Formats: sequence, structure tokens, C-alpha cells
Amino acid sequence: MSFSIKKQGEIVVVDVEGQLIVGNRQELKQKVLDELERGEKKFLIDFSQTGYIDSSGLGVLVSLSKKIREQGGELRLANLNDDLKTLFELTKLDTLFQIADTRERALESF
Amino acid sequence: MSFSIKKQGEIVVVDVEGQLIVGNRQELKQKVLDELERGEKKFLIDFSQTGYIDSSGLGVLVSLSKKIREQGGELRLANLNDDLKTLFELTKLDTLFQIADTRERALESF
Amino acid sequence: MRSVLSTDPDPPFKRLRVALEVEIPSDVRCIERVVELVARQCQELEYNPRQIALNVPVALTEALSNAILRGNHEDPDKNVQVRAEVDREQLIMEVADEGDGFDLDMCIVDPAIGDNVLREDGRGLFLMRRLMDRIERYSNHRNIVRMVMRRHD
Amino acid sequence: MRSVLSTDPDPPFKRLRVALEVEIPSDVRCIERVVELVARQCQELEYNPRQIALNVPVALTEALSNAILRGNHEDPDKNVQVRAEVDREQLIMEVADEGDGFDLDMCIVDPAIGDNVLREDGRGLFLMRRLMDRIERYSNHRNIVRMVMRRHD
Ligand SMILES: Nc1ncnc2c1ncn2[C@@H]1O[C@H](COP(=O)(O)OP(=O)(O)O)[C@@H](O)[C@H]1O
Ligand SMILES: Nc1ncnc2c1ncn2[C@@H]1O[C@H](COP(=O)(O)OP(=O)(O)O)[C@@H](O)[C@H]1O
Repeated sequence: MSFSIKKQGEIVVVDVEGQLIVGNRQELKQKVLDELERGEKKFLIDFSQTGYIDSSGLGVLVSLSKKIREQGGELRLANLNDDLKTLFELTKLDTLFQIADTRERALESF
Repeated sequence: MSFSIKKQGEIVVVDVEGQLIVGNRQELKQKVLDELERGEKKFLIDFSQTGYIDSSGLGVLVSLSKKIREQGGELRLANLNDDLKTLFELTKLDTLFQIADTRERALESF
Repeated sequence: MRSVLSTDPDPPFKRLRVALEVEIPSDVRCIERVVELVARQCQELEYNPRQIALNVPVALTEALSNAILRGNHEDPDKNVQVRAEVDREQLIMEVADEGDGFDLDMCIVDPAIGDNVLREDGRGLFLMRRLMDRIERYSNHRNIVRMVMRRHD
Repeated sequence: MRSVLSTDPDPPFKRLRVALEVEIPSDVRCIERVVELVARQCQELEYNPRQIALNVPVALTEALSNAILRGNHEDPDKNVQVRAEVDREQLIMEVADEGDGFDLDMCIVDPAIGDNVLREDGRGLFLMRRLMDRIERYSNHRNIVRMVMRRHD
């Protein structure tokens, strides 16, 4: 499992590769918070290469969305597969996040 | 598991793909006997794509070697990996068969 | 000239049952490998792809992280034991920790209602309940959470 | 910018044990899939590659074909049951048929001596003995052949 971060225009794009779970969510959180501290405002997390997400992974996403909003920033999610979509629906987190089907749509939506 | 047979010069070359075991050894036996009946005399069985061989697979090889010799023909084996070599050594069948390291050497040896 | 042995498919097994027992230290980094092991057995028994990719991994991860964090408080002297039994009918998973246990029936917060959606925690047992057909807790020297999921095609 | 989470290897399992139960019809075409299943569990537990590619497949194939052909005489009303237990120490395999059993200690022909090398049959039990650390036979309603192999690195 690993996270790769790159800038695309003024948007910070994070790819979550593998699982986003209790064992590694802190790493994702810290990476995004570091960028936020550097002044970045627009964040896209891409799940096209993600396996499964557990409740603490979801918790980190909730926490990040709050922190980003507090700084006047925006967070978008993209490329949830059907299983991950179900997870967001079960927990009603699909109502909290702005979720795009593709990376392109997510990038355009800022 | 499958067997492929082709002629190379005047030598019938049989590749054993997968396992040579109780469930499929009759197929190998029949194929070789058919060629023998057609008048073929030189046979090479290549094990480079073989997984494991059980006692009834070994039994078929012994039986074929007898039948081929009875018709004045010759049988060579090639490309036994270390595990298969051990199997032939355990059963002393390495003393019964002419075994070549490579297909080329086996072809030259006729 | 090439021939594949039999064109009939091989006759199916009459019965197949796999049981796993794993013991891990109280370390969340062990979770993923345990999940992989159990998911692979479900694959062997041709469970539905969604069960293999979603229900089993998420529910088991929740149970394991609760056992490691809530039950054993990451105490390096305490271990977590996992038992999984899979057959063509159902998957049974049991996760045992060395903690004091808890009252499962009292933990019925719905994280999908109202402001709970904004909370960072409290989704573990909820997801286990939604992703498994049955979950229960009992004690037997250890605190054991038992999850049952029927196989779908 | 890319980071892999932890550079330490994940902590090892304290214990891992896998038990398989398979029941198959008296049909030799089932053998290969059973062997694959058991070999895969040995792989999971990091048995020596030769044990996975040679000892386990050949010994188990012999036991299964004897059970199907000698024990059950391919009777479609009779089944063969296989139990395999694998941990970091050893593999135990038990193959049970519905036949009359046989006297294992009387079957000690050495197919590697003299003219026996020219025989087509009689290598099954010999190979099981050479490839396993122990083999024994007992009855328990069924005729059961039990094989034990210690794990090598
Ligand atoms: N194995 C366990 N041992 C002790 N308490 C547990 C265990 N599993 C769950 N709990 C209790 O149930 C509560 C709810 O768990 P959960 O739904 O996973 O949410 P969270 O862990 O995010 O609080 C926990 O806060 C804890 O008090
Ligand atoms: N499961 C079994 N049930 C009954 N008899 C068996 C069984 N397994 C082995 N035997 C007996 O042991 C003999 C030796 O077996 P084996 O060494 O495998 O050689 P082969 O099967 O080629 O004769 C068999 O011929 C058979 O009489």
C-alpha cells in the first residue's frame, strides 16, 4: 500500500494504492495536512487503484474534508468502484463528499 | 494437461504439458502406440513443460519403452527438472531410460 | 497435433471445507495479510466477487482492529486469534482478544443518521452488522466476536 | 512524490494453521484439483519449493489414486475423503476410502531393486514412503491412509 501525490495545475491529486485502513490511514492524513499547511486548497483523492477502505479510513476522509473546508479549501473524490460506492452509501458518506466518476470530471469540477 | 506430438525429421517428439498422472496417462500411451503402429521408430518425450509425474505415469513410460524396443525402436527422455530427476533416481528409472539434459542433445543422440 | 485430455469438465467436489487458525501480535500491520488469507479461501469456494472484495475484507478488518486497539490496547504481550471456517454454504469468522469484552447490544449507534455522518469514528460495528449476516459476541477465556456470512453465487 | 508506508517488514504471524476437508467422487480426474489445493496451502506456509512441487503432489496423488482405484474400485456410489492440516511444523494428510483396507506392512516391495525396475506398477506406496516422513494406515469406519511430512525451509 502506498500513496502518491502530485500537482495537476493547482490541484493536489492523491492516488491511494492498495487498502486505506487502520494501519496506514495516518500516512494519508499527514500527507494531505502537510500540503494544506503549505497553502494548497484543492484536493482530489483518486481511488482507482484502491482495494478496500475500513471505518478508520472513512474516518480519515471525514476528518480531512472538515480540515480542508476550515481552510477554505475543497476536497473531491473520484473513481470509486461499485464496492467502494456501496460502502459510501451504507454509511451515507456519499451525501457528505463530492464524488466524481472519473478523474477528469473531478478535475473539471473545481 | 495436454500432449502435443510433432515430427522432427524422423523423430516423433511428444511434449507433456502439465501433469502425467493416473488421470491422463492412457492418453499419452495411446498416442505413442498409434505412432508406433504407423511405423514410427524414434521417440522423444520432452518434459520441459511437465509438472509432476506419479507412479502410473512412470509405469506408462516403462511400458512404452518396452513396446518401442520390441518394435526395434528407441525412446529418449529430455528436460527433466531437478524434482523429476529425483523421482527417476528414487525409483532407479534413471538407469532404465536414456535421459538427455536438453531437447537438442536428445535429438542428436538417435 | 495437439489434444486436450477431456472435454468434459472435471467432476465437482462433493464437499469442501477450509478452516484457518491464525494468531497475530497486537499490531494493526498484520491485518491485511490475515484478510488476504481468508479472502483467498472464499475465492477458492467461489463466493461472490463483492463478498470477497467488500464484505469479508471490511468486516474482518473492523473486527481485527477493534480486537487490537479496543480489546488488547496494542499491548505487545497480548495476541489476537482468528478462526475462519469456509464451506459452500457460509463463512464463519471468529476474532478473539484478551480484553475485558464489551456489550455488543449496547453499541447500536447509527453512524448514518443525522450529524453522526460527520463523526470520524463509530462506524466499525455498524459496518460489520451491515456486511455480515450475523454478528455476536461471547466470552470463552477471551473476548470473542463471531461473524457469519452466507455464501452468494 | 511517492511513499511506501512502512519500510519495516510486517510483523510475522505467531501461528498459522490451515485445515482442509474435501470429499470427492471415486474419479481420478478430481485428483489434480485436490493436489493443487493442498499444495497452495503449503505455499502459504512457505514450505520448501521441492516439497510443494514434488513430495506433496506425488505422495497425495498416489494415496488418492489408490483410494479411488484399489479402495473404492471407482464405484460411483463411494466417495473419497481428504483431510489436510498444515502449519509451520508439518503437513498431515489423511485419505479415506470405503474399501476393505489392506495391510500396509505387507506391501514392502522395493520397485527400485533388480527386475522390479522393469515393472509397470508397484511404485505407489514406495514413493509415498520415500516422499513423506511417515505413512500409516488405520480403520475408522473407513480405510484411512495417513501421511506426515515435516516442513523444510
Ligand atoms: N474487541 C473489543 N473490545 C472492547 N471493546 C470493543 C471491542 N470492539 C468494539 N468495542 C467497543 O465498541 C465501540 C464501537 O466500536 P466501533 O463501532 O468499531 O467504533 P469505534 O471503534 O470507531 O469507536 C468501541 O468504541 C468500543 O468501546
Ligand atoms: N486404499 C487402498 N485400498 C486397498 N488396497 C490398497 C490401497 N492402497 C494400496 N493398496 C494395496 O497396496 C498395493 C500396492 O500399492 P502401490 O504401491 O500403490 O502399487 P500399485 O497400486 O501400482 O499396485 C496395491 O496393489 C493394493 O493391493
